Amino acid sequence: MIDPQVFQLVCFYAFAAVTVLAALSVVTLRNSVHAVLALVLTFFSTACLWLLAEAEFLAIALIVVYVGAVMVLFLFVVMMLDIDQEQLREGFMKYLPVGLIVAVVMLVEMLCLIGVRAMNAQTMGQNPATAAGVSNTAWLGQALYTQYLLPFEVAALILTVGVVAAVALTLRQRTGVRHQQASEQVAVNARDRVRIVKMAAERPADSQPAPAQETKP
Amino acid sequence: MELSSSILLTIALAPLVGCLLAGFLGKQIGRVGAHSVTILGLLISCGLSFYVLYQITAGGAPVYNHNLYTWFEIGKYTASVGFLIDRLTAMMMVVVTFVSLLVHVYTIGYMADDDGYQRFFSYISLFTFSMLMLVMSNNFVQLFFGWEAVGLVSYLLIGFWYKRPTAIFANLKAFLVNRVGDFGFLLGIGAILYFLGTLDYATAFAAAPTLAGKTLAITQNVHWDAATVICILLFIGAMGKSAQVPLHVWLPDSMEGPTPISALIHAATMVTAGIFMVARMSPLYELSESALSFVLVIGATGALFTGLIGIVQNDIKRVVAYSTLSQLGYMTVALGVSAYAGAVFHLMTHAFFKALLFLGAGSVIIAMHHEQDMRYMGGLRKYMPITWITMWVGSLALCGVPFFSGFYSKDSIIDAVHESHRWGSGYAYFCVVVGAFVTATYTFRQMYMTFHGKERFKVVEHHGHHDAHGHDDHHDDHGHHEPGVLHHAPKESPWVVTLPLILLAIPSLLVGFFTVQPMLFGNWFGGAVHVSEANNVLGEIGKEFDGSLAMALHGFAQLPFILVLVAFLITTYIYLFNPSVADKIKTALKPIWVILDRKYWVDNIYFAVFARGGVALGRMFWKGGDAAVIDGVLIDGSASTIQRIASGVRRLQSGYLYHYAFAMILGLILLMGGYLLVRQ
Amino acid sequence: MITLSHYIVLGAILFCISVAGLFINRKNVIVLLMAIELMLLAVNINFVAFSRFNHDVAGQVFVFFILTVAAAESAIGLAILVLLFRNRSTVNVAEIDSMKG
Amino acid sequence: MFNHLLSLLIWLPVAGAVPVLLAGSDRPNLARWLSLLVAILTFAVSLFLIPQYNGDTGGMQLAESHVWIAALNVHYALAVDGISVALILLTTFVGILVIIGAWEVIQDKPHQYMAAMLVLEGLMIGVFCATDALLFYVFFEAMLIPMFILIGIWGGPRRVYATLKFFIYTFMGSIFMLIGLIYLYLKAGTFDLHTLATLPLTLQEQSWLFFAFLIAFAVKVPMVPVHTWLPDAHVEAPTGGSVVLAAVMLKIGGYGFLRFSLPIVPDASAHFAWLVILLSLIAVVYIGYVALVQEDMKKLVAYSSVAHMGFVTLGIFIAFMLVREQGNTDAARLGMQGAMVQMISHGFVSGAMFSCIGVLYDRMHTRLIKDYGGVINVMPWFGFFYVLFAMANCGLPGTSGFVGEFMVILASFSANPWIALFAAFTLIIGAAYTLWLVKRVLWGEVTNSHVAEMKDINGRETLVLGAFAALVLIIGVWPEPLTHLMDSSVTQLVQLLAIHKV
Amino acid sequence: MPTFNDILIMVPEFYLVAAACVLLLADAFLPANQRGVTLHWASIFVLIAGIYLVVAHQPAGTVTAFNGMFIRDGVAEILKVFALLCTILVFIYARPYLSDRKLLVGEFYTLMIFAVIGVMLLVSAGNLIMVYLGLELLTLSSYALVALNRDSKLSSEAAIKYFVLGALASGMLLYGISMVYGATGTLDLVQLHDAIPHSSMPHLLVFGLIFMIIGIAFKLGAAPFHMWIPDVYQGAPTAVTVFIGSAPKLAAFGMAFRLLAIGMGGYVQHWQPMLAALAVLSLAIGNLVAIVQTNLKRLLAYSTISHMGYLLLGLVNAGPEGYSSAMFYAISYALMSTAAFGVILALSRAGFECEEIDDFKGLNQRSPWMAFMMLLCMFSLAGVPPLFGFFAKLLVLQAAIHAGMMWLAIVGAVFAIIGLYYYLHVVKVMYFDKPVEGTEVRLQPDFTLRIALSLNALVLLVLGVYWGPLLGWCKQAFVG
Repeated sequence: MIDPQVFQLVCFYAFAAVTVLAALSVVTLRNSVHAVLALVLTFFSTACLWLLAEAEFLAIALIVVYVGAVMVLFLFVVMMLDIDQEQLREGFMKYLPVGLIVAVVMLVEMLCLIGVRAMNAQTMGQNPATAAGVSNTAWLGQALYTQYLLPFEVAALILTVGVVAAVALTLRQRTGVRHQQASEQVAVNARDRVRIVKMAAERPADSQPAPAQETKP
Repeated sequence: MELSSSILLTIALAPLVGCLLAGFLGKQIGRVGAHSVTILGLLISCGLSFYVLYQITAGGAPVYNHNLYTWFEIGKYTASVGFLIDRLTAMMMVVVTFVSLLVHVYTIGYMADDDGYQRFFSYISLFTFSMLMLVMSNNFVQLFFGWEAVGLVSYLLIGFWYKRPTAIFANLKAFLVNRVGDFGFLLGIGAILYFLGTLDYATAFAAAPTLAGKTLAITQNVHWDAATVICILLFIGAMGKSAQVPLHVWLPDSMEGPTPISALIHAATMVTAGIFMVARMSPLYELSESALSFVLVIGATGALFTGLIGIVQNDIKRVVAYSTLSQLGYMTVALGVSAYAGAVFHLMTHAFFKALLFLGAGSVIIAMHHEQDMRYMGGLRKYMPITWITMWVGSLALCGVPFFSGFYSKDSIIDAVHESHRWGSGYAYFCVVVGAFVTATYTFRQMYMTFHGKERFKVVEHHGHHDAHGHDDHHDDHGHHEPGVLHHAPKESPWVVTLPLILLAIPSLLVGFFTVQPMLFGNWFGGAVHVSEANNVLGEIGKEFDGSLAMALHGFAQLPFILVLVAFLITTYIYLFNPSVADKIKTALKPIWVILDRKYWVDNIYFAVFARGGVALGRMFWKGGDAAVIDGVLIDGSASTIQRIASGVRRLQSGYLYHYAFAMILGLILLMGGYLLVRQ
Repeated sequence: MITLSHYIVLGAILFCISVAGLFINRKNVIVLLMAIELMLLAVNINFVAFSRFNHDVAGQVFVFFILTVAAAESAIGLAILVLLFRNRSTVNVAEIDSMKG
Repeated sequence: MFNHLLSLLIWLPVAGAVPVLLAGSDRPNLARWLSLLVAILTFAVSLFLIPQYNGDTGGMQLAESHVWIAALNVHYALAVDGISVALILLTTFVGILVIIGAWEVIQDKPHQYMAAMLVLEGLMIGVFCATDALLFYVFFEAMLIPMFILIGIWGGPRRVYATLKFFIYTFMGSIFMLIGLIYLYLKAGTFDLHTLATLPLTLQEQSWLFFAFLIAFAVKVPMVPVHTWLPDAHVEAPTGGSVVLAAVMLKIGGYGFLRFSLPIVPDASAHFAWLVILLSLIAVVYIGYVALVQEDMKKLVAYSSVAHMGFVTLGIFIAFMLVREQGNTDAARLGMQGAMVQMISHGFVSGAMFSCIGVLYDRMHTRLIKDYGGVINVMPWFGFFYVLFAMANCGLPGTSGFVGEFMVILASFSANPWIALFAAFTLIIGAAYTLWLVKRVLWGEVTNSHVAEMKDINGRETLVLGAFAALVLIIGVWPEPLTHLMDSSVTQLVQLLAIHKV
Repeated sequence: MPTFNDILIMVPEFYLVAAACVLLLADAFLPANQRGVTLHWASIFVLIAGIYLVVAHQPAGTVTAFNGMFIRDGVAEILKVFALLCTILVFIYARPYLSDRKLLVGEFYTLMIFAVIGVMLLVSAGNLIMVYLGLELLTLSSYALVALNRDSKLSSEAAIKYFVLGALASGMLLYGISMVYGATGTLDLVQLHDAIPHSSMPHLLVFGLIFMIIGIAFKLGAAPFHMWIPDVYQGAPTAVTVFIGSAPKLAAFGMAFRLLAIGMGGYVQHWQPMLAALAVLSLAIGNLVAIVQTNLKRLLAYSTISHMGYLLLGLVNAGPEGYSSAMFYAISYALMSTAAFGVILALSRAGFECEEIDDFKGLNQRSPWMAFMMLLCMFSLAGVPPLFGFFAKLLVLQAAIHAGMMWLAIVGAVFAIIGLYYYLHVVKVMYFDKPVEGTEVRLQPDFTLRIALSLNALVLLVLGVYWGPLLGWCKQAFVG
């Protein structure tokens, strides 16, 4: 029987390794589509790590929201933009050493500062959600809708801004393309649309017919 | 009877009023108006001066010493404007106004054709005012005012013909050399204020004995005697004004000015201001043997060596100018042996005969159509007898021929030097005695070359054209025409010129005879001049004095007169009978002649060192200091360094996103690294 | 046994990878955007770990918000990217340097 | 009115600038007359200072004080002593003359020129009145703006270089003073100069502050070696700008020493007096030589200004030697008075010299000495004034230029004969550069046809030069009223010198 | 649970959110010919009313809402007032510029208002989450605004640079927050402050602090986290640049204050030297590189960097005096930069961006009033009395000296001299140079713009003389 803790550790290392490798691929792969897919893999494996930490809601949310929406958006854009993939990676190797040095220096500094050794002693202990007698989702939800109500609303605002911004930046009103114009439709008046013209039942021989008034703006 | 200050003010201000009227309203009042107002002013001034002299000497008026108004008053230091009228002052006032008056009159003739007629009168009246302020002052500030003001007028008058390059060079030179003297003078005043705490004569003289033992720290270890410092500094001022070696160089050049000026300023009055000042300061000078020795040596050197230059001069005015330098040396020598009265006495007689000589020379110059070179003269005596005779009177006075006024003053000085035991008096005695010979030599040479012998000029009649044109701008074309060629025969000058000559000839002849007794030996100056008992050489001579007549008769047997006689014989032989000898001597003594002709190269050295050197130094400071170091390196240098750094830093902003990100990450790494470093 | 340090070190490694990715990548803007996502992921891992190990809900709440904001941010980022591509026909980072100095 | 006399003096010209500006470039004559009116009014108001200020008691009088910034305890505090009164009178007087002087000369945007002048005048008066250090600083700096514009718009060909140099130099100097003032404020909790004067400070603190003040005022005076902005600024400035610059603005440096260095850091000032004295003497000698070889008239006069201002700093700082080493307060007063008189006199003399050069420049449009020669032939009246001011410039007795230098040299002899020796050297070198200038410009034959065509000064120019001449002579002949006006204030300053703070 | 009182405290924010939504809808449904005018005036009105609400119902002292998420205190109030004020000015200045370029779209107004809401939330944040969200609300809106001119190459380049770097910065900020959270277990700023002394992992805290400082420095634009500033200022439409230069700087100060003074107040000894280093670097880089600029917007961008250096001088004081002086500085800078960019906007017209320094040649001859306005701005930015900018500098220098950092004040002084040069250069170009032929200036005829701009510039003079009340207000905010 494998000690569950050892199993967890093995799983952690496995997923962590996948995460790191996938993350490395994200920044090194030549093909953007591949990079996006590697990122997806990173998210997946991270989600698994979060599951190990019993943060189930966030793990699922990561996959649903991130992989399901954001990454798809990325893929969409990558494919939409017709990018010459080969040319984009030229000279990559030239900067790799610098990048490595900087990354390693930074990592060392960060780890020094974080003081990893002190954290070695800290184990997970009991799941706080379980301790509270609820599921992780409920535990999170309760906090979110009480304590963090204001941020929650603000997040909504941010999403609105995202929408407005994205629309403002990318929506093209191409002339010649027929599409709805809500404001004009609302603002329109029956009188502007139709004009009732009285006319004689018969066409007089010496006069042209009155031109029909088309008021489509 | 106390002198009234309104009289004194009138004396001083009358010429100033004349000056202002002639100067500012010159156009309106015209030529006649200009000379009328100025001469009127001078007449008033001169008349009142005689009155004051009379009051002081015979009228029993006490010494006048009052302040008119306060110039500044700061703590215990006050400076005022006021007058001190004692016998010395009164005598000077008379000399100044009298000579000035005559010069005014003379000018009417001399400047008759000049465009700057009114301006000229304005200047000389201004000069008279300034000179009166100088001599009448009762304090050092006013003295310095007058001192510099006469310098200003001298500057203006030397450069009167401002179109002449030589004139405007000479006036600049004169002013600057005078300023060197004033530099010392001002420091001297500073020293007086420091040691005596006052700028007032009377207070300062009263406090003078306290100077004894006081010293001035020049460096940590060197301390100079206070009185010596004061006196030498003051005397440096006198050296400038009275053209003592080595500050004598401006005086010969000042002959660029119109001749009346040479007579008034550069012979009779202004240049003697230094002598007057030292005499005035006699209570201070008496305190310092060293200073007086200094004065003595300087004066003696000037008396001999400047006179020597006079021998080789060909310009009639320059001869007189060098003679002035020499005579100023005599006066200074007199000061140096504490014979202040002798100096002032010589000052007075010299004022008369030297003014006479200058005006006479001017008269000759008029006759020669502004030709000043004696080599183109000769035989003028028959054309201009009055000038000839009066000039001879002046010349004999200058040479110190007995009975003439110059004899009494000059011989007394030589005697005084002989009597003195001051350090340097031996050298001085040698100088003044040889100087007598030299004086006679150049004087007779000048007289012979001018009035006697063959006519060395040609008269080429130029009718019509000349009258219409030549006279109008005669001083302009001076030097342009062929030397020695005259358009008219020389003729005697008009009365306005000759009258002053005659009026000056009289005192030149007589004044010494009548005044030598009181002025030199009779303690005529009273308290105005202070001589300590030990130094009283004149008193020693006075013991043997038994009347002017006896003195003159005795003079014939003295060494100076013998030297004069020798000089007379030599020059008579050379210039009257055998002119070629002059050239032979010249060739034989070529090196000496060159030295004298070049005036010992003093001018050249000064010009090279101070003028060119100053300009070179200035250029070095400017280009090297201001432009190169301060502006170039410090200002523009730092500006361009900043600019260069900025251009460099600017390149960091490469436009590339990854560089921007890199910068942020670098910042992060540095902040972390910095913290890690500090923590450990 | 999984300790806090495991997660934190993983977060740090991811952070460094994303940082390195930001500037060794000189051609493709899209990769930059992805590197940023990686960085946020690193942050999220930290938060989740701290939340779990400190028994505090705030960290996970924060992750929730970060996910939300990141979504909006990606939308805007991609929109800008599209604009950029439209205007310049390239997403090459090395060519986006019309403003410098 | 008398309660707010100083405020009125400051703000009258500043406010007067507004209608002048509004007159616009379309109505230049209106702008000219308006500005003249304002300037004359200001002068008239400033004349009230003479009866209002009690010269016998001294001290700061006519004080006004209102809280300005309560949070920093900054006050709008004004007051004057005798020195300020003299300088204010100088300012208002020169103010009129520059406006008259610019009458026809400034054709381009005269309304802006006049307005800038008036604002400048008001601010300069403010500097002389302020008794709050921050208020002083504000006026001190704000002054730069109109001057910057004056030189920059109406200046010569290198005006931009010159005006930038002027501004940056001065700013550089004053910013360190600002730091010093902040430091003082933090110690004392106020910017009030009187309080600062009584603030105890260690010698080390004083030394730092001394150098902060020194750099600010040394630039303004200007002292060697931070003087090089002045020749450039003068050469390029329009005549009026040069006149104001030389006549008033430089004085603010000297004034600053009196108001800041002396009372606030007396011990450091005494400690470093040798340095200032040395720099002053270098200014006299070194700058004298530099002036000698200038080819541009304005530059020459500018350098001579530096040399003359050397006497101001010399006079102020020998007072320390005299008081502290010899206890000779009378000589110290003499030196300080000399410095003050020199400030006033230099205001007139240099203003007049620049006006003269302006007269020539307006006719020939060149300031190079070699382009002139024989000017006296065609402009005799101008020549009269020129020689007069030249003589004043080289310190001829009877002109104002003499009085200050005389006093300072006398006082410095009491301090140390060597100082006097170098100071008195100005007599020679000053005369040399001034009269050589006169020789080359005025005397001689007419050198070229341009000179031959020059017209003598007109009525307006005569008025300006005549006014300068009158004051130059009056002060030269009778300086006592001026010294009396400042005497009690100078005495009090000298008493301050004797007080040791450490 | 939140109560009505919580909502009452947040009335201005809620009101603005509601108004923004209304405007958003109005934009969609108003007829095209009325849209521009209506939105313009409506937005201005909304903001004016916002100011009223901020000022009117200011409770005494500090109150919090939503479990400490939101703090309403004097600091927040002042910053909000001036942020709103600046935004109003931006609206007025921007309109002719945008309508000339067919950019006057409803999104501009809504995004701006959202950004201002972000500012307001940020400066009122009582929790690290709120800091993050407020910041993101502001920056996301800003990204979009920078890219508003969709057809401009520069605009999109600026936007992508801004976006990438901004995201990087907020990533770092988050990383720091996560560390601080890990070390203390709380996100609430006040609790954080209390927890710091008891933290078992002080290094982790400092580590987090460093990352948070980077976030702040980026937002301020302090070197070396300034790289985005020049490009964004230049590339963004000037109407947006003027916004970015004003209200977000106030927000950045607010954020710095909340994070450093309130949250990390116990670690002053750690963040003080870091800020000092950033200040020196900002002063140096900002002032030096500005000298060599030819584009006025870029020049002002570098000048921003240097000004942020001065602002940091105030912050290093780390006391009420320092905070108030830094806030004063932020306000003064916001007003000055609004006015300076306002002049650029007023002089730009269709097809002509008046943004090169050479475009200002001889401005005094063509439009003396505008030149005078710009002159006031430049001298104020340079810190010449009696203009507003001088007193701001005075206060921060004083704060630095009071903190015992005389050396820092001297560095500030030295760079003020260098900075002076390029401000004077602008004045020189306007006043001393001859106008280039054929480039006559046509001023935007918009009346409100002229009035507002004149007031804005003159206020620099007025506040330069009468700045006591404002300083008093700022000081009041930090008392207690």
